[in-house]
Amino acid sequence: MNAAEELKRLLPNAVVSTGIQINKPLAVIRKEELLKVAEDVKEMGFDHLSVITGIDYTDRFEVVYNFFSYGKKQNLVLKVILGHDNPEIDSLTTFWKGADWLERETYDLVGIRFTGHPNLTRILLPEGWIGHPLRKDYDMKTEQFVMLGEDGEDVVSTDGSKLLRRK
Amino acid sequence: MIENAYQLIVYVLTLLGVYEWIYGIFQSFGIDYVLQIIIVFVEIVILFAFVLVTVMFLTWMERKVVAMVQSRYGPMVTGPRGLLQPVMDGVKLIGKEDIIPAKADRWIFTLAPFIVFIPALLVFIPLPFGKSLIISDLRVGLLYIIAISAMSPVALLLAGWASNNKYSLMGAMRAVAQDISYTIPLALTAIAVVMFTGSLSTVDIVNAQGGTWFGIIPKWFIFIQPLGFILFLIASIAEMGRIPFDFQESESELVAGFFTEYSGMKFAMFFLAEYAHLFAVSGIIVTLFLGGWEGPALPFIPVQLTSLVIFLIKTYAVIFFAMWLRDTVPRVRIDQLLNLGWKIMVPLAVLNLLLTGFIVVAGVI
Amino acid sequence: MPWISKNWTMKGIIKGLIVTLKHVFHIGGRPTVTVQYPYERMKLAPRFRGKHAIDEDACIGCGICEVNCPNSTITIVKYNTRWFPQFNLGMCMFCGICVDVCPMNALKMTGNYELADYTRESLVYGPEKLLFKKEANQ
Amino acid sequence: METEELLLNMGPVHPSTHGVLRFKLRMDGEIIKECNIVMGYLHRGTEKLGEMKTYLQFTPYTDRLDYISAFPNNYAYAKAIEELAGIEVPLRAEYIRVLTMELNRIINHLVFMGSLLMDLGAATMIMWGFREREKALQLFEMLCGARMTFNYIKPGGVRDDLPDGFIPKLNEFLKDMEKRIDDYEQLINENEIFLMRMKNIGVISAQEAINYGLTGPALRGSGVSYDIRKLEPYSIYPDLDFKVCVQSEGDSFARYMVRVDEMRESLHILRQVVDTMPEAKIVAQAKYGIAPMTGMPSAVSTYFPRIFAPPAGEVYSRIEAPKGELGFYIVSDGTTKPYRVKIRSPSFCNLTAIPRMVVGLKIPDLIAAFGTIDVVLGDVDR
Repeated sequence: MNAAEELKRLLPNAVVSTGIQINKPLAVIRKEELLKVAEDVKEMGFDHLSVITGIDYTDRFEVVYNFFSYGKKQNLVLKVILGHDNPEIDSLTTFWKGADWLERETYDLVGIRFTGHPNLTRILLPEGWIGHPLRKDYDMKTEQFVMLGEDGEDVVSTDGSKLLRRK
Repeated sequence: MIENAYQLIVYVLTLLGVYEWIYGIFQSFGIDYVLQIIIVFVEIVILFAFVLVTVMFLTWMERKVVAMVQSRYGPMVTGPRGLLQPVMDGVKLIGKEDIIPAKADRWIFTLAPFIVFIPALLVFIPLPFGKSLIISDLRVGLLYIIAISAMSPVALLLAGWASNNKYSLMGAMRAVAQDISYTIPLALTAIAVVMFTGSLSTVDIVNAQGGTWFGIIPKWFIFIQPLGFILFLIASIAEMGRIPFDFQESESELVAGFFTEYSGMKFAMFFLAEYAHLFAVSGIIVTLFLGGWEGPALPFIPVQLTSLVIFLIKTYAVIFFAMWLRDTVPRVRIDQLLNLGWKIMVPLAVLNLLLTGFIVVAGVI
Repeated sequence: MPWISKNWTMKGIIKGLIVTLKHVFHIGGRPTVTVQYPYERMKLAPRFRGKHAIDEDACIGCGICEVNCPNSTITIVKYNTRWFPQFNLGMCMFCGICVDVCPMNALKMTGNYELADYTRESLVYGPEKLLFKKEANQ
Repeated sequence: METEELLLNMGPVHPSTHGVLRFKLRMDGEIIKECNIVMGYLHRGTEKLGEMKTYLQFTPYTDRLDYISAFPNNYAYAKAIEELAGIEVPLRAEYIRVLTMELNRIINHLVFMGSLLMDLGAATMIMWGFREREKALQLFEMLCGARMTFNYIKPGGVRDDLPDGFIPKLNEFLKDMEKRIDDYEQLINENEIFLMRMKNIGVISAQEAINYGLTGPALRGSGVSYDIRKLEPYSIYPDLDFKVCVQSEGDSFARYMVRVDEMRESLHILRQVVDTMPEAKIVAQAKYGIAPMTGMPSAVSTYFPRIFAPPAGEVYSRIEAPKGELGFYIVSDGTTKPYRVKIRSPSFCNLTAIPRMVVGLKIPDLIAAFGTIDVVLGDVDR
């Protein structure tokens, strides 16, 4: 019995389905039960949160968590499916501190809001950037310019006429 | 008896047979003091030129030593083995735009580099480069040197404050804290030397180190005062602000410390002062502990020349050590440095003083 | 001061000083390794990926390199009645994919790496600068 | 006395932030009260680029993530695709891959040592490190024609076989390197000032290190014996004899020592690889992209069409890069371009722990702790 099935046994309500994602047990879970699942996953010994990925499927968002257990030397993949309008999911920062920046990055690039995150701001792009680049409907035609504002913070605008080097 | 550089110039002119003639001309106008002023002026010009050339050479030498340690060649293109590189650097720095930050204190910002440079030059006055090669043999020479070097933190603080930059301010603060905490062990160990000589005059200190024990070991104070020498060396490296104690700049932490905002000629002034200081401090170490210009005299060559060469060899050996150390060790942290200064160096210096007192009173040496 | 009582000999620093001194005097196979670049040059490996070269006889102007270039460096242009690739080296990252995918083995990369220039326009290398004839080269 | 907190901006252009990283520090004199990290100055949108390029075209972009050690990046990407498409790689190719990756690990740690010591004020080490790095870069140049951005390890194999004269030169390098590492250790390992700066600075316990998602040498310095090469063996690592270097203290010095030990371990691996390298069976140069025309797999690459579309699916594949766990999460929808490429870069995740590590320390300690985490900004910002 792999970790995903064990999780289903523990929380039958939370796990929608289980499967295998190329050598790794995969469990698709319900969005509402994420915190409960996370607590159990942590208790099962999955102490390393490898990566959080947000994927835009144009009709839905998927958030994928890859866990690893140093004790059991096992992998576990959790997948949460979100609706396309206003995607929101609970933050896992209380369980894994490493989730902090990974969630911020997912918010920044994919635009998934993590409720309960202590500081959910953009991380790679400057504050005020228009759109989330890794969404499929991101407008790549509009040029955006980052300038240093009066107070030293970044200012984003689509008007590049004030820049020095401009053709 | 020729005692200082003034008399040496007069002596040389007399040898050439022109001194009487020149003196006569000035006397006929009744302004023979003008001649004295001119000779002093010539001395200063010679000293200034010497310091400039030394600084240039030192920058070249530093690069070469670093390069040798790091399996490189260093500057090779301008001049033979890159000897003219410092000249090119000077030309480049003069050509640079002189930037004064908009929110800087203009006057102090401009003044600070000069205030840094003047003490660095003044330190040379009682420094005996060789027998009778001294600008002025002050009776309080050593005190003068320590007092003048203690002036430089003021200038650094002015520079750091006037730049209106947080890094500069922190660099200046560090520089002041460091200089104050290291001047004390420096002075205390110097006093231990003075206890032997009974004189603060640098010439007397050097003369006291003449001769040998058993015909082999030179009577340098390093052999009587090994602890004092080590303390003085460490304290003076800290005073010079070189790695491992280069907190005033500490480029990886504070960008460039107190001269972050300086450019062009003003930056060059700091640079000049730094290397002049390096040479001066090395010279003081040589004077106090390594026998100054004392050494074997050669026949047929004027003793002034041999003593100058001996002094320079010793000084460059100390400078080489400083450069060598710089290429080997990392930087100490500022609080560790202060701990080292106050908790280790000062007690050890006092202990050294105490031991010296016993030795002097017992009259062993 | 427990630290100083343990470390008063400064053994580690002296060890370091010895190693650096060995380097100063080149003791024990520690030579100077710098190459004085503009005056002497290092020998490049035969596989070095520098400026491109197009075999005039082999190239058929098919445009497979144009399609496969990740940075759209390549455009196919007309030159002397035939079609050849033109490289905008300002955009090129010298990955060598164009060489790999060429069905006729017409592309190769030379050892020329001194490609700095003053304008972006002069970084566009047309066929007139890149063509070579295999016979002439051998 | 009235005191005021100092807000200090370290970076984005600062000598010791290894690129364009910005620390926003709230300071009480010299003591750090709070550390905020601002990044993204080198963000090039590599993940978005991955969605727009074909599988083959994306390999050169992976070089530019962690440009100090690009081979592992190449390999991690290639491995993800191979797992996705179920491609078998020739044994000789795997040997060459491991050879390049371990060589790259040595280079990475050399640069790490150099830049760390440079930040601490000892400028000699970086030059010595670069001296040896240069030799390795010449080996890379022989192998694939580029010195830093290789585009060499590709899905299905490697770009080209080893050139003539490569192995003797490599052996020379290995012999030389042994002596050089002795030099480095003699220069700095016992240096009292260095120990004073590194010991008990930036301490992070094993529990916390795992919680913060630290990987690689940063985690092994905290006493977690963890190495993906051992835990989830890939390539030919199961056949090789090597040990995982662990230090238990969790401070800056432990992280430093882990890397020094790892260099020796990598040399050990390289010697085994050279000794047991299988001979090339097919000598004919079946060049990579031309495979469809010749139709023949070579000794170093399998048959792999120019237009390649793996089956639809998702894969997360990770390797032990010199800086930690490097993972590629690739979503394929069955077309020639990946639907989503997510890069789990070790530098980014290891950097998470810095704000926690440095509170209460001084600026010089921040530099020491940050140096031992060993980040490359190309990898952080992607």
